[in-house]
Amino acid sequence: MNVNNVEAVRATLHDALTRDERIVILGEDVGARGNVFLITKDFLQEFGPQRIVDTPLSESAIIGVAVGMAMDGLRPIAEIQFADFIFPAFNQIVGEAAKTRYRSNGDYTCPLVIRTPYGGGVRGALSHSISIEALFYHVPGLKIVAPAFPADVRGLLNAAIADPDPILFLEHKKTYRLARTDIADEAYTIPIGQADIKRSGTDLTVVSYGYFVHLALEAAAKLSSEDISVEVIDLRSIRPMDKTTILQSLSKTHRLLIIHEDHAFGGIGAEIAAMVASEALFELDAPIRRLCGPDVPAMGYAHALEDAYMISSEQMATAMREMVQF
Amino acid sequence: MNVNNVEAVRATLHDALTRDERIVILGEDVGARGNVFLITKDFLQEFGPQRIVDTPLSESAIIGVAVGMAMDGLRPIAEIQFADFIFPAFNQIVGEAAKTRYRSNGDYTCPLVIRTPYGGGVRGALSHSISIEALFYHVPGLKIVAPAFPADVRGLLNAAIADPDPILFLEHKKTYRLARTDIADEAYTIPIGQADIKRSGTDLTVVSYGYFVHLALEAAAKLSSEDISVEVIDLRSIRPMDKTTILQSLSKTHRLLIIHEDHAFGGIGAEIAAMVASEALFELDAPIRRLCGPDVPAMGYAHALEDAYMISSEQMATAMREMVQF
Amino acid sequence: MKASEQRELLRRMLLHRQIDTRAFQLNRQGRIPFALGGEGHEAAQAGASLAFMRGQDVLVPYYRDLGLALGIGLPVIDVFTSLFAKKADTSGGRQFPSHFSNKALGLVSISSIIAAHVAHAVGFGLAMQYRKERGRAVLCSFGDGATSQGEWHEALNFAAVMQAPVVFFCQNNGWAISVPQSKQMRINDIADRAIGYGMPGSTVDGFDPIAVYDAVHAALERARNGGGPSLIEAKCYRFLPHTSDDDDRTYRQPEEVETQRTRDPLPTFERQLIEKQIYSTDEIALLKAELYEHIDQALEEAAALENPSADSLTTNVYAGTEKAWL
Amino acid sequence: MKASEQRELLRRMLLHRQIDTRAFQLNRQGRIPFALGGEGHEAAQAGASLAFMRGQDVLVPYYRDLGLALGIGLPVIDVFTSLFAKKADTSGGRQFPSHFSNKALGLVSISSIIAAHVAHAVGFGLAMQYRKERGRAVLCSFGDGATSQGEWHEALNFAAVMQAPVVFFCQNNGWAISVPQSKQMRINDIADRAIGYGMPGSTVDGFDPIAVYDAVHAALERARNGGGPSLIEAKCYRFLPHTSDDDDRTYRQPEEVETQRTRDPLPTFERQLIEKQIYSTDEIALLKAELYEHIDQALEEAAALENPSADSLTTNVYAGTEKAWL
Ligand SMILES: Cc1ncc(C[n+]2csc(CCOP(=O)(O)OP(=O)(O)O)c2C)c(N)n1
Ligand SMILES: Cc1ncc(C[n+]2csc(CCOP(=O)(O)OP(=O)(O)O)c2C)c(N)n1
Ligand SMILES: [Mg+2]
Ligand SMILES: [Mg+2]
Repeated sequence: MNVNNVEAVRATLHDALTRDERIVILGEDVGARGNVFLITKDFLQEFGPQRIVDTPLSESAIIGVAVGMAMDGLRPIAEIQFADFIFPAFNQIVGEAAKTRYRSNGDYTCPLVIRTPYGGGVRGALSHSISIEALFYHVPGLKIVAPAFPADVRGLLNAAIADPDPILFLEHKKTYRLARTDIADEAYTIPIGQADIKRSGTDLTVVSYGYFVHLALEAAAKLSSEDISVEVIDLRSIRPMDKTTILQSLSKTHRLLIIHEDHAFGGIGAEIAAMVASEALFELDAPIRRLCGPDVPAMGYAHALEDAYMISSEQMATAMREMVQF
Repeated sequence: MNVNNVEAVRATLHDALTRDERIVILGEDVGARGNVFLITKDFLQEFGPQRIVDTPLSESAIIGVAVGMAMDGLRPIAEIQFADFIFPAFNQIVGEAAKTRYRSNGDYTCPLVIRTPYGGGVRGALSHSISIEALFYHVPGLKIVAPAFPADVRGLLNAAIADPDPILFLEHKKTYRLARTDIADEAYTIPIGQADIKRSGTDLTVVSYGYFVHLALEAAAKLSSEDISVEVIDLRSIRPMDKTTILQSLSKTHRLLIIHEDHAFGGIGAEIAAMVASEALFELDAPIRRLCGPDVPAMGYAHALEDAYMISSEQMATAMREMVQF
Repeated sequence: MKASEQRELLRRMLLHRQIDTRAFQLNRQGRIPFALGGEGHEAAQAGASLAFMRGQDVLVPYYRDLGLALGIGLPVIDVFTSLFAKKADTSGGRQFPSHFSNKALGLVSISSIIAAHVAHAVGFGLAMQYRKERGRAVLCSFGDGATSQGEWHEALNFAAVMQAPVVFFCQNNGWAISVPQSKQMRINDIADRAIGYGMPGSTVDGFDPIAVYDAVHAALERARNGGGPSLIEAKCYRFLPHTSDDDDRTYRQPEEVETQRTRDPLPTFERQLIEKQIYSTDEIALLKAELYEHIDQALEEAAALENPSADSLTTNVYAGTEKAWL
Repeated sequence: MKASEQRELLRRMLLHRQIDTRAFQLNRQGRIPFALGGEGHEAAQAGASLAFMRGQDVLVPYYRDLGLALGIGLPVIDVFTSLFAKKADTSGGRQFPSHFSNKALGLVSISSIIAAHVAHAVGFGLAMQYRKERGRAVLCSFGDGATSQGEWHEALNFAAVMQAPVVFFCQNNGWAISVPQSKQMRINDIADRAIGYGMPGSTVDGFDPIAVYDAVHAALERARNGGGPSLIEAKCYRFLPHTSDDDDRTYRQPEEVETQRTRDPLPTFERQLIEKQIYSTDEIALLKAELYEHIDQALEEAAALENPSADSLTTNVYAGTEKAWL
């Protein structure tokens, strides 16, 4: 099929609903409205209100109810309309879903997928632009994926649905309609925890995820004309994370640039840098650099504020150049 | 005064209530019960129910109401009975308190102190042992302090109360009655964001905070008899964090060991290691090492599980030895 | 009600309606990316705002409260600086339109997170109570969907226990985006929820500005005089899609909207004032023209103003210029 | 009610009481660090548990529900493996006592976070509804304090909208640790909250096991037959301090407790059964002795069991053995 990310999510959910009776989708406006990005459009008619559940406006209950369903053998896929609205459900995700298996010593489990659109660059202003991954990735018991390309979206969503543990499935809004590609029709899976080298190179390793992988690839392509060879790793999974791919790349390039939209302090890049500083310190020919979102509470609505927040592929190229010249 | 940490908090709150009419304490069981650790014992009688507010059992409202009070000029000090119960208030802390100043462009501010006991080693089992700092330290707009000694507790609590922005004030339960020391009677402050060298040394820099600073100091003392000179930095503040003290120490020792009770992945040590790998990579004579809590959802109740979770000063000493011998 | 007050009600309703119309025009013209209207809410908001005592009361609104904000004194130009995300916007161009902040007017800054503001209103009320400021009260507004949120419940319970001077004002327009009231709750009258908190609750016709004024006025008066909180439900309707991004034909029949339109409070109230000989048809036409002129000027004036600069990205994070790493 | 059922009620109440007594003894003897009792709740729990259909219904309890757990079939030894934090404990020694998990019995694992479990109960109920399992229902239990939580509200509203087969069972003992009902809410009957959700609500004497049985039985039957959720409030009292860590003399008059003790449901119910000639004094004495014997055996058997090993720290985090870094 030839799809963009919205369509990849939609098609994968559709297949799953058709395949597996245990799957139930619940969230705000997922029914008649078909989700605000039309991801579940027409599902209500096809699968009925028992499986496509328009919930009351209560995120904590959406997740809490889904946790109960999951403990009882269903396979709920809960939607949080925008990642910015997930905080009221923090207790259910971090305190309950992620601890169910551990606290019952394996008696109860929580096979739950939580889908939510995140990220900026779409004029979403202060409350429709957030990156939430770093607020959750510290939590044992939870898994987090953040694919950015249609093929990865499909493979990882299938893996998430099949997974016996709770998973946060992050969809970057800016990638929703960014590009269309051909992907396989079957319900293939991509293992959670495997990064993907989206471009090979020898001079510098760039690690990123989400929308910024697209921009990093643009920058890397530009630099190839300057004879700079950049390897771009798309993490795809945030937790668990793929150590091997990063370390193998570094043993070739000896330089690491981490790029993400979310702010640096305590962000995903912090853990990557720390891991490398512990496991491959003497491989490094240059200090590790993080090129990340600014240390401010939110993305602004005005063009200037949004642009100042998002990192452009030019800025990425500059950082790459600097790293190689170090 | 000669006090332990419980008494330091209590005395400092008492002074503040006496000094500043804008201060109001609110939380569960802070009134007649005087808090579960007796920190606010007798405050109700002295200051009355308008200032020592026993709230309904609703953490989100405790913080939300305090946010409103703070926006309107009061200086609320909100208590979350145990850090494990803070998640229902996550939205109010991260989504509201931390963003108030930014989203109103400085028109409204949120001078709010949130006190909460955290940490393990006290037979608190799965739900009275959590470390929460890494779930909050990524949040711009918020400050976090975690002092471990009576003098720091007093100085930083005074600073937190005087601060015009929201602050998470973390009190490690295991340090509450650990030791008594003489501290000044005046309402002195310690600047938020300053680490403290609790022991000077030349061979290795250990960075820690909370209860584990006590254990790290024990380990360091032991090692001095083996002619190993360990510098122990007590972070005290988690956000903002003190770069200078860490880097200066490393320029002397060239070896960094980070120790904390909270799990490693995405924890406080990740950011410290990342900062060093970026700013002082070539200072390092050994890989950075993190000695942290295990990657499991919670501390167990059984002795064996609690012991296996907490890191002993012997284990710390071993890691220090290994680092120096690297 | 005095004739002058009735005239004022109509003026507020017309102003609200006309600005909404202009905002959606601007959106269709591509001059602004986003508009959010309150058609159908004008009577409720005009009535409630007339009961608000300027210089005394505090308003904690929600995003659909343009009419309330204008009614308590927000200058029209602030609406357009907000729509255009100008530097002069009360959030500095950070927030979506209609998230105003004006401390001098008693207009409190809100986020877009549904129901997160309700506890803040209680905090404002308790601050008034604490300072013994009799004669002041807080008006807190929200939609029907908001009452499903846990934070809403906690705030109302808290207010009831403390007898906070807060009037909770629900504009029940029957929809929360695509979710009709019947899927949001299993009751007809949201006012019935007051019973569970032990506070007075009442339902009024939200299309009748005088009825709304009477109910809100009485409730505010009670609150101002130490009589505690209450809940008022104004039944109205949302004539427009949820926002300019929404297509309401996906979830409700155009006939439903048309039927409701026949009850449009604007022509109805105009007719009533003409019947009561409070206004003549010509006077109303003149008033509309004046308002149009006023709005037009404000719009163009705002459009010509400066955009925020990229530098402002990092201001008002904290009181000082702290960064995460000091 | 049949005589045999009345005898069973008394047996359950006595068993509950005796185990509590032993737990507090063990605590005073220093054999366990923590005990948590339900004295005053025996009648409510015996009555409710008798209405539970083993093999059909599901129980989502809270931490004070020892009597309910025993009543639905939890073996006595599991209580002591929990108190002693043994390997055989249903949480593997991870949780505080009385946080049981037994999927086979329909006993759901809970956390200690107040009200977090209520939405789970709704999820279980909806899973039954989805699978069209008529004849099954969920019993969800909590205290008076829990009803202040937002999560409680969201769950009840959700259940009402979806007509989930759940009976919400509130054991109102008048206290939430030190906070009396009057500071927790401004209503006398928690059952009144049902009005705001559009579900039946009723208050029963929680000291009368037959009355509780009748109410819960009727409500469960309604739920089992597609009649939707309801809320039952059983008014009881907490004779003991909140837990073994609590000193209730700091916040309530011993006279209040003594007065309530005169209504103690155990001697009262014994007397009733003797009056009704369902039991003789001697038979009751014999029953008590048998129970004592049974408990004593279970206690010593549990005490002799293995402790958890340190290895079990890292089991049951995920289905597999994933770590954060793969
Ligand atoms: C916590 C949260 N969840 C979801 C949303 C998305 N959302 C924005 S408005 C809205 C509907 C609100 O309905 P209601 O409270 O009735 O107000 P109305 O828009 O009808 O005036 C939703 C679901 C949000 N902003 N915040
Ligand atoms: C979210 C949360 N906040 C606070 C606590 C601490 N706490 C434990 S029990 C309790 C009181 C509960 O009262 P109630 O619901 O009436 O039950 P009871 O103990 O009286 O049976 C409190 C405040 C907690 N466990 N979880
Ligand atoms: Mg609405
Ligand atoms: Mg209670």
